[in-house]
Amino acid sequence: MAYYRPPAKYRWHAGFVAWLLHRITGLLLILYLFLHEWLISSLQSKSSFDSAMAVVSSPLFKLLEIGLWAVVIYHAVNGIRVVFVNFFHAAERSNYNINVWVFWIIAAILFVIGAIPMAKGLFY
Amino acid sequence: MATAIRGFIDRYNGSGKTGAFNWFFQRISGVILLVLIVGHFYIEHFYAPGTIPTYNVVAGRLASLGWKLFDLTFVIFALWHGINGIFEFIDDYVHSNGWRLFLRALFWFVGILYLVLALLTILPFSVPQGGING
Amino acid sequence: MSLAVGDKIIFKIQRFSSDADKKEHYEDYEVEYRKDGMMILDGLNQIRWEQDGTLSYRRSCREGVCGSDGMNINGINMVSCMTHISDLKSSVITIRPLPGFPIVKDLVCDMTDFFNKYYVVKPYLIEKTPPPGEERLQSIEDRNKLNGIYECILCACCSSSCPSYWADPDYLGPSALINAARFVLDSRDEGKDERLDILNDKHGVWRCHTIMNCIPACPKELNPTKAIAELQQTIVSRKY
Amino acid sequence: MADIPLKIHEADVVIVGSGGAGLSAAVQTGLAHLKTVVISEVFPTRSHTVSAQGGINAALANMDEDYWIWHMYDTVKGSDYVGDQDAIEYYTKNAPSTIYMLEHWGMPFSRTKEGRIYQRAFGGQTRNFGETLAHRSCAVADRSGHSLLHTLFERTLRSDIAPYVSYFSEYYALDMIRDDSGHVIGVVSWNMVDGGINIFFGKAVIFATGGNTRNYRTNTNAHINTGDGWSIAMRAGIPIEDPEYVQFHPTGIYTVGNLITEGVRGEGGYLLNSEGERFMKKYAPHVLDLASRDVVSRGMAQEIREGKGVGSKKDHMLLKLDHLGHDFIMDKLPGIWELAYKFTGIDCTKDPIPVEPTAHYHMGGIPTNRFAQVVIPDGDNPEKPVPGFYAAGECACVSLHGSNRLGCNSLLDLVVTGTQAGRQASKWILENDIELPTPPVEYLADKTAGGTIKKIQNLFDSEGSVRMDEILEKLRDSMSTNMGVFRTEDSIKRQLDVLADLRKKYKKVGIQDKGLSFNLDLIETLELGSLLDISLIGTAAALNRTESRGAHYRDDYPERNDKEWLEHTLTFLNNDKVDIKYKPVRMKPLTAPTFQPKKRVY
Ligand SMILES: Cc1cc2nc3c(=O)[nH]c(=O)nc-3n(C[C@H](O)[C@H](O)[C@H](O)COP(=O)(O)OP(=O)(O)OC[C@H]3O[C@@H](n4cnc5c(N)ncnc54)[C@H](O)[C@@H]3O)c2cc1C
Ligand code: HEM
Ligand code: SF4
Ligand code: F3S
Ligand code: FES
Repeated sequence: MAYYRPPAKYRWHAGFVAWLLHRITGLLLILYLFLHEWLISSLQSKSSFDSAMAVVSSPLFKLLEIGLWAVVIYHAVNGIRVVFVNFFHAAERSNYNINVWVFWIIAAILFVIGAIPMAKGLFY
Repeated sequence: MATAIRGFIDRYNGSGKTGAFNWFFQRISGVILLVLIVGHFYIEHFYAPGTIPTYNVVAGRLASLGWKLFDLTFVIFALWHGINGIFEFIDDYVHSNGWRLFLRALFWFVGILYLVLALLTILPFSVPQGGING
Repeated sequence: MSLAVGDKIIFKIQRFSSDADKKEHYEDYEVEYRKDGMMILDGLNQIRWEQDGTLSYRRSCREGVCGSDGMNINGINMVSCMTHISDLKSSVITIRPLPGFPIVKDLVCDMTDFFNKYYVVKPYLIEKTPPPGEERLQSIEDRNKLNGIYECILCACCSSSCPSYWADPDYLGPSALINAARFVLDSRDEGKDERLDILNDKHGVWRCHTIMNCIPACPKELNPTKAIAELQQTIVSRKY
Repeated sequence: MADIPLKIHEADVVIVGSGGAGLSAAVQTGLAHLKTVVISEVFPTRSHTVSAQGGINAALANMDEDYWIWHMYDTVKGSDYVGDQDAIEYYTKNAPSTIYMLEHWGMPFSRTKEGRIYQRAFGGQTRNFGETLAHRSCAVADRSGHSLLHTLFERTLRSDIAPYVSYFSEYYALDMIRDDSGHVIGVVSWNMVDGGINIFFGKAVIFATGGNTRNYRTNTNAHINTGDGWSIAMRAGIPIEDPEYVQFHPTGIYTVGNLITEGVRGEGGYLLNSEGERFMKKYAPHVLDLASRDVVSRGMAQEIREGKGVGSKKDHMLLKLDHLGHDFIMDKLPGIWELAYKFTGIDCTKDPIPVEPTAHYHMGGIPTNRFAQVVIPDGDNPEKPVPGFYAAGECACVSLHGSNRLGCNSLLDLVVTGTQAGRQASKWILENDIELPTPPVEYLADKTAGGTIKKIQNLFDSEGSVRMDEILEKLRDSMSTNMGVFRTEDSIKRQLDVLADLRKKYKKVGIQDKGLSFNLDLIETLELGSLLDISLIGTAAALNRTESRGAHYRDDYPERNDKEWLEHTLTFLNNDKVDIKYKPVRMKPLTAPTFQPKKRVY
């Protein structure tokens, strides 16, 4: 008899979203690292390095950098939450959902703290 | 039924590749990376907003062995952690043993390549070309 | 939205029969809200008995202890017999079979793989020393370690809600893992090492990404995520 | 409708039913290294044993002094003296070792401070022949049945047994096969998942198909408890013993039937009528609400009859426990709080729970002796074993429970009789050289299963106009009205008429689902047939028994009559006709002195 397995669909909730974002940000980060390293390694002379740096110091790249900071801080803070769940029982039935939000708020605050000096850089 | 299950059990036995170390190290390296990445961002982006990280600035910093070690550790941990993360992906979504093997090998290769690249990039920075002010 | 007796609700049910169909489709049924406290299962029975005898689903105890009737109701896995229609607060209720399993007919899935994974974790007490003539002693504290774990009814709501389980066909899944924890945490069990060796596998405990879909899915209010974390810690501290 | 596929399997032992009884048997046949097939309508851990709450009785004496003979006395008295005393002795004597065995297999019993198995008090359990309350029920919180069933299933997964026991879950037994000499050699079943007839041949067949009170409007039973086992046995010419005794549990939740355990009243809850009166003092002046189940149910039904019922229909009672206090309830009865809240929306720490006497358990069943062999009358011998046929658990009648079962005696029954069935069947197979018939498969299938296949084919082909739910609704309502706690000649005869009518209608029943895969319509329609069968024999037997005993109460004959009726009923069903015979009660225990019938007061 031919059974049939449609693709799985499920209602979103905080933990699910948190994991998905963690995946995506992790992937972005490693891809960025590859790119970043490759770029820098190809700039072995002072002149090429400085001209490249001038480009990446344009406001557009500064904005992208703030985005990078968001990605980093999200991944880092959520990663710490995962460690808390794994080792310190941070996923009781009563709090597992709240915890995700708490860590999201922490991530948002840290993001703003870091983004302010970076945003200042936009106006120099 | 019993034999079918026996075959099933064998899938979970004796593979030798348990994933325990990877899992554990993913957490450890994550926590270490937290320190390193905040440090990295601080030095590159917050410390002196508005300044462009010219070759000289970077090279000046990297002249000290401490910073060299810092950047190297950062790259090594990030590479390890990130590629480990990619292995997680592979285990989740790639189901044929052949593809799994191929992709793992590929990313081992990529990882080592980038490690060498990182060494070649960071180590030469120690000799500022044309002096710090040049 | 609040419901009064006599109101009509729409059940939007995913239909499929492996006899005839290639793809799923949805059918709408009008269900009468006949009494307060009416469960989804009562609504399904109403449809089966009064409107459409071809609708199939599993059910048995109708009080949330046998684990037959896990299904996806408005996007979340639950057992239908313990889900109040009024709690869903919607006039259209979408009912689908448990995600991630092959469908046999309508809301009935093929659970072979789910149970095979349960068998893999050696879900039984392993004894090495012969037991005494009477009962083995166990302190109240040791016994209480099993609370919140031994109540599992194998309804598959948790495993079927887990994106890791959907993605990796070899992942043991939260249900098999919480049942492994049932014995790993039992002070009378003498097979911890062999059981942990099975769990300590890329497709065992390490494939859990703490997604936590499994926590709200469990109708017995157990916590598979926590049980898995417990196992992970046990293995790590045993090794390192 | 496509052709119905056919498949044949062979084994040493075929067990039908994977509840506590079936699994206990499977463990034993597995230990004997016999190829065992367990077929069941549901996956093993979905069997209704999983619902039991209270516990499992054994005189372990973990809480206070206790002896099996006291347990035996209580059981005999509870049975209203129609329990077979040899079997009851065997059963109570073996209870402690049975519990230890379960503990060794991993059952997660609640514990005492000393680390021993925790035991709680339950209705009808006393010390020193009725003197004081006994703590005899070994409990796993309020999930004893769940733990028991899972433990037994887990036991069969261990490597010493697993290779010998195969499960065929979601195979629905249709009929059993007897060869020309009467030897039971197999079972015909329907593969519910993919469709198709599956025939299982075995040297011995064990029936453990569980309870059957789905024929009542409100009942504590699962959807699958429909009396298939009884019906199948009767179609093969085997009688059913004592079907007139139906236990009504006093406190099922009003209209839905889910059980509120006796423990609520044990902890100090009590029943109220519409006038706010604690009416049980009229019916059981000494122990009030803690009298045995038949007495309490009768008291409630009497109040309802007198118009003192609660609600707009004046048809239920209130179980008050809010005076125990919020903290106490949440500590001692959390499961009950949840059930009541889920099913009635009532917070029982504030308001009383609406309850009504609810059909719960059939004391009768397939007649067996204490070796779990099915026994039928043959000439002068009232108990001649049917070769190769064993029965255990709620579907069997040993008879341990006589006319009224005590709380927590059933789980013990499952394990003791199930184990017996497994052991005796193994012994029989290993000691006798039994040959399974080996003619060509088609011929054999035709000879044995031909009628069954035709029946199924007819259902698929028929354009039957009658829907199964009409009949079911009528059956459940009429059984509740006419064959409830109180019966009279009038009501019973009325019910016989209703049943005759329903059975006629059932012949014209049709199914809407004509597919092979998971055809629930087909299964429910077949189950309805079983319900009609068991309702008919129960009603017919109740008409004959002109006395009141245990759960069987006749308004027109309110007294127990030991002179004429100290005997077991045996009902045979031939087409639509019920033949009734009687057989004596085995009053002589194995070693203990006989407990002579006395007036039963609580
Ligand atoms: C709510 C409730 C609470 C209870 N509490 C207690 C208690 O506290 N203490 C106590 O001692 N007793 C209690 N009892 C009684 C006791 O639980 C039951 O009598 C006992 O569980 C019956 O077990 P069994 O193994 O005979 O059958 P079940 O567990 O009912 O199993 C029957 C098996 O037969 C199978 N089956 C049936 N028909 C077919 C068919 N046609 N084809 C294939 N398979 C079939 C089913 O799939 C199932 O596997 C309680 C009962 C109920 C309903
Ligand atoms: C800054 C601190 C960081 C912390 C605390 C952290 C933590 C974690 C943790 C705990 C996981 C495991 C998640 C799981 O198994 O479900 C993880 C996964 C991952 N991390 Fe990080 N990480 C950090 C930085 C980085 C960086 C810099 C990169 C990129 C180079 C990166 C890339 C990844 C990837 C690709 C994954 C896999 C994602 C997945 O499996 O879902 N992480 N991280
Ligand atoms: S853990 Fe909960 S959700 Fe998962 S199978 Fe057990 S009872 Fe069901
Ligand atoms: S949803 Fe899945 S990934 Fe882990 S926490 Fe639950 S098992
Ligand atoms: S029917 Fe048993 S859990 Fe719902």
